Amino acid sequence: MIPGNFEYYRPESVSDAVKLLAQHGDEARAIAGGHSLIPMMKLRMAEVGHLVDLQAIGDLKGISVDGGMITVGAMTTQHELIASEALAKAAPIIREASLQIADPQVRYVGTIGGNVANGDPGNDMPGLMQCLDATFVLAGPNGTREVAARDFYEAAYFTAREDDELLVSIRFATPKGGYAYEKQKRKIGDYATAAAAVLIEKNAGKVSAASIAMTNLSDTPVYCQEAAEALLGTATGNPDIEAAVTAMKAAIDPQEDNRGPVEFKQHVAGVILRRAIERAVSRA
Amino acid sequence: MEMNDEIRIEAPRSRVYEALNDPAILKECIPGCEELTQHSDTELEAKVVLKIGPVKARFGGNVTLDKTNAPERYSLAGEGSGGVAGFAKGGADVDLEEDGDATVLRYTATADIGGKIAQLGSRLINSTANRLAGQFFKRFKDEVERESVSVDSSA
Amino acid sequence: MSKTHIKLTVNGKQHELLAEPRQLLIHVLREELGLTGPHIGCETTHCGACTVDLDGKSVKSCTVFAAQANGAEVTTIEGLGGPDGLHVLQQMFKEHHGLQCGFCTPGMITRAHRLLQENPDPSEEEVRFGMAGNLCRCTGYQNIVKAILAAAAEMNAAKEAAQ
Amino acid sequence: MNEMSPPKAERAAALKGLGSARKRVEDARFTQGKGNYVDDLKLPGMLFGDFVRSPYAHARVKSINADKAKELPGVVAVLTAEDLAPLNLHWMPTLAGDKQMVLADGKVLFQGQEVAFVVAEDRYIAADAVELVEVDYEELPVVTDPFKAEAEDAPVLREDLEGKMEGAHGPRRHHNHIFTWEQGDKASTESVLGSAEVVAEEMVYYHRTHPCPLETCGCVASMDKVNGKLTLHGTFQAPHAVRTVASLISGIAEHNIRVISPDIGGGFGNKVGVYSGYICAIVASIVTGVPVKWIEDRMENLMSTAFARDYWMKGKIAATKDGKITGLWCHVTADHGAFDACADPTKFPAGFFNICTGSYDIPVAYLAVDGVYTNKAPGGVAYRCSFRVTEAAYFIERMIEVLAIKLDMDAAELRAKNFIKKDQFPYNSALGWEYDSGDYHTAWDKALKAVDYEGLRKEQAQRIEDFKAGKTRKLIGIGLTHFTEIVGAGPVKNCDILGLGMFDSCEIRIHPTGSAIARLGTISQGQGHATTFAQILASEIGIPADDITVEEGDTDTAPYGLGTYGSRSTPVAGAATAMAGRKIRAKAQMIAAYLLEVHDDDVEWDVDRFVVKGAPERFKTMKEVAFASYNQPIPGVEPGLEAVSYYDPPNMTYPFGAYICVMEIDVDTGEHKIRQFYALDDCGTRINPMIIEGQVHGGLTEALAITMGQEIAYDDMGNVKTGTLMDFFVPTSWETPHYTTDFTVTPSPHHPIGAKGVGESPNVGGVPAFSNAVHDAFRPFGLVQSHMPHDHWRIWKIAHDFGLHG
Repeated sequence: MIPGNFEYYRPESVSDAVKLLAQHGDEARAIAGGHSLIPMMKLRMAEVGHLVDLQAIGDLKGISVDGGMITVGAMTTQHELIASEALAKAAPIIREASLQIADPQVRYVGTIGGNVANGDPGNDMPGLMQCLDATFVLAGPNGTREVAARDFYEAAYFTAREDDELLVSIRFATPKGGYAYEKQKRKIGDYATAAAAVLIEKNAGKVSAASIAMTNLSDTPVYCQEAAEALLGTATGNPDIEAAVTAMKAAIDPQEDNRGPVEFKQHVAGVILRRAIERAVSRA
Repeated sequence: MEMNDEIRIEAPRSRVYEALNDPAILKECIPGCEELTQHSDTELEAKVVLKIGPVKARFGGNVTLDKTNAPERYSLAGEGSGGVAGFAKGGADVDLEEDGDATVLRYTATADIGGKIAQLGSRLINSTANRLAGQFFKRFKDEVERESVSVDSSA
Repeated sequence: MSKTHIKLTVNGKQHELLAEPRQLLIHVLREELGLTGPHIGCETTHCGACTVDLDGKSVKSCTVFAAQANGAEVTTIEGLGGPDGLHVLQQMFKEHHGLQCGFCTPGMITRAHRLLQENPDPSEEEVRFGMAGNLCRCTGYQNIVKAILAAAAEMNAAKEAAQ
Repeated sequence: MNEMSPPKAERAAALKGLGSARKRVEDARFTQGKGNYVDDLKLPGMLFGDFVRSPYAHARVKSINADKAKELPGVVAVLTAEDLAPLNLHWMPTLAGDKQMVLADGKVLFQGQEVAFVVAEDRYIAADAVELVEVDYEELPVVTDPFKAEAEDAPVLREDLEGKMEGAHGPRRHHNHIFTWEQGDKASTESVLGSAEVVAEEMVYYHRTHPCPLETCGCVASMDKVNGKLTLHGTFQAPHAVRTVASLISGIAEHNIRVISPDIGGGFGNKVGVYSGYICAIVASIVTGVPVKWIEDRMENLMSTAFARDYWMKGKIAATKDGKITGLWCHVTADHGAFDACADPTKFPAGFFNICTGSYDIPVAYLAVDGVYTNKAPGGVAYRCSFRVTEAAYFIERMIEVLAIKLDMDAAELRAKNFIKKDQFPYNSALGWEYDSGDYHTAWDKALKAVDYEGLRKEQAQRIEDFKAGKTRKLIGIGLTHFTEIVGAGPVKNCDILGLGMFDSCEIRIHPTGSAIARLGTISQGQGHATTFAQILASEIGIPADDITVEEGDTDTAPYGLGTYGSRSTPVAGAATAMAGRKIRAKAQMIAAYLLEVHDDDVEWDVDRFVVKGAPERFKTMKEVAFASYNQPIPGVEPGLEAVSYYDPPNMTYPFGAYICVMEIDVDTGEHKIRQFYALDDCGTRINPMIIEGQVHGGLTEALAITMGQEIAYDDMGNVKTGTLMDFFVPTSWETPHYTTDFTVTPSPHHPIGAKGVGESPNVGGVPAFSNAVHDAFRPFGLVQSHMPHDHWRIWKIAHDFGLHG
């Protein structure tokens, strides 16, 4: 497996990177950790004429937890997300989810930005970001703009990001209450058969806020507002959770692959969500 | 893999049928179509670039139109090779039903993918094929309706 | 396409070479620098046979372009043992029969080395989780895990003795 | 006793001979990254070859246009079948008596089939050139189902065989049929089935999988035109056989071919066959006059270089009401893919599948195997198994469970009731084998006791109650297996490959200072031969194992042998080693007697020395004898101390074992967890317990992989759906459980040191143990048979079908 040839760039600023992307149009691709892109290039499924390596751009790095807001630079690796004590304290769901991505080597290089911007429905971070109601900051030739994670995904590999835009950072409010990232996969290194990100806040024994998003169960991550709403005001008894599961199942659209047929995925999605809710509730 | 849908096009059936046989319109509507050359009344040759995220494959192939039962029915079948990426074959059976001045278009499209794309992308093929089929008919509707409007307004 | 000038510090030694940007780090190490310890097993980042240490991180060098590694410090299995002997991990893999065909071993040991730097006293579960990026077809992992735990104990004992 | 001599036990221990957990001598280089694998080889001027492969599973190749590829700077040649045809190398013989296209000759028959071979200055240019070769295909109907392959209107796959109603193994009844192989007594078996009190019937499928060693296949061919000598380095499990085959098909004299197997990164049967890459690299080197390397990538490996299993096994087992088995009937539909390239001994088109009566005393049996062609990759290699033994073990161990269900009997008890008894050995099976030795009841009782079988059953019963009461969603399965293997192929009278008898060999040279080199016809792929063969020899000739070099894999220096696969190294080459050692000792005895000035018969062997009978203070050590053999003129004895043995085993060996797997299954997600795995192996005399244990761990992990997810799956178009290690399941350290190993020792009566071989037992016994655990968990709900691999969704489906999801 040998990749085709390309021109390589290592810009040191966001604006230089954006310039390169704009200049070469759809012949150019930004590379973060590269662990989705490089295998595709080696398989000669991806044809990239100009590769823009983001590793030298300092502005894309770093994690800040400040006044209820968390900002993560796009080039922050999963390893760094896991290692960050500040993040573990402020948003422990990030560590819980990150540990379930790929394997140790991949987590050293895989970045949060690459994971969310790639648009692969198998990636874990997009669903998690929808659950957290994160905002993606994109830089383009005309400056920066913000897109909500919940509005970002259009189809497999199709996102609101334009070819000449770069994901710079991700921002979300410090989550409150209980959390859980539950994932079923065939083995370490596999994409999810089904995964669920859940946040639940409780007040006087009743759910006061909830957020639910599912991974690899459609051609985009699936933010399940109806499922979350089904939990609001309840004491998360069995029927309440069932109602959320039913709402979630109506929102997903899994496809058959080597992980199993649609019927199986529908079922497992329900089991995984139920477990995630129960665990989040136990932590709320 | 099979895909079905139904769309309503604000144009008379004869116009819709004509458009389905118009290489220029087809070229506009087929996602990623770079070239479409007509070799005979029913034979066309196409060059299509399929771009899905990092995946980019160029397919070259032939399309055959079946004009039996015009203008109620229309079929096309094609196959193309994408070199090392693999190959694709498929087609669409289209029923056109008059609904006043408009036409209801019902299609059943099939697609089969072989080679590397099928091996590696099985988890994404269905949704992508669906999306491409949907995109084609959406564009087709827009194209035909836009033309109809401009034809009407110029008349 | 033009070749790129690449500087690498590998096992403490500086190298400069011209490479096509697309050349993979694993090929540069094996074919340009003659370091054939890291191997190619799967090419899709699943097996870890090509694992090397890149700027203090365990990476799969079949999925890193030479151009990306430009300026980096790389440690391969060849850089682990000293001139006077085997690294403790190498010794323990031998002692506990942690290898059979030997093909995964360099990646395995290189990864274990980094794991023990970050977690000097891991539990069996932590070793199994921390080594899950390296596949072995021969050993069933049981003796690999044993070897790594033994190496950790040995290294900790040596550290204590030194204090 | 001489006061200066250490005691006997101390001297024996110093040898590190049989039974010693000696550390491996190979490890110093492997742990330091100094292994020498084929892709590490870099020869001056070496070119690189890469294949253009078919995306279609069945198509006519209308044209191949390599003009653009040839124009690419750095491309040296592009070979197609047309270029190979004048050399008669566009097809090659397979190990199974069929022939196979080296490069597509007019059509392709499986996805990934080799169509053209590009030779370029490096692998990057070669890969670029592969993309530039234009091939025009015309798609043909695809057959991936072996049952549909034999339909009347099924497309003709092998046009080259059209009209030929006789194949390498007898008559063909259909254009996609390869052979029928029958064993046993059909009439008696059918009569027993017809009148039996109980008959259980089931279809047992053992899915298609792949050995997938971590190192893929490859070679470097180097034709020295000046000397007329071809050197071929490669991943060969049988280097001598490769040399002979290469000579026969290339016409190059055998003495002008040198085949070298360097270190091999795992084989598991994948590296037994001869692949197109080897032939193309040789031709390319002949054409270009420089060395040519070919290394396949992982997708190519999984797609085209061999497969294993793919057996549809229909079984009927007859018994009395109280559980005494009275007969066994089996019909196998064997999917061999596009070419019959199974790696079996010539007279055994279904390998040793006729060991399928297993560990049981079954009075009559009948077996028929039908091989068929489909549009899948060829292969049929023995994936860590001796020629279809793992299929046989899986079949019988499933049939036993199925019978137990039918009889409503405990499966452990049913087994014990039907085991061949210790006093029945040597035992002649109904399907024609003579089991050399065994003591199944002892092993079985030990295993049941070790896991507290009764306690487990009680716990399981409680769990079922809890499950039914809604207290848990996890079931417990207890997977039992008692397997009997047949390894050590094999006696030349009935075992050959392409006419080469399956003996093996060892040549020993003792150096004057008392160290030694032993060369063998086998080749290690991780089994540790350099360690264990030296141990056999140490015990035989009294030279410390540390002073013995073991060398394999170079046909210019090693004696002829048939190689390493089918657990044959210890039973055959190990025996040759012991026998060669005994020849050394016989000569050394004459020398020692001469030096001690006594008659030959008056000295006796004592660990590392010859001692004068009755005068223990008078002795000569082997070290002293070795030196004497090089400097003392001894009347009637030639100088030097060397020996060679070619060993033709009188029988196979029959290792056996009792495995028990305790598995927890989540009925909601189909996930499983191995809570306990107990493996008792009886491989006869144990040479190196450490290495035996390592082999068992590794084999069990492969069995786990195969049983729980590993498969080569195709869609209806013949696309390989499992072409990377994302989808082809190889477990990591995280999914792999801890194993407990144990043993009994029943030495082989005919093997010089009583050893039987162990490398493949854990795969053969592991698969039914894991699978039976899954089945056992659902037995209370009515499950009789469910096909492997038992991945999450298939387990979920069982639960679903039995209404366990409410």
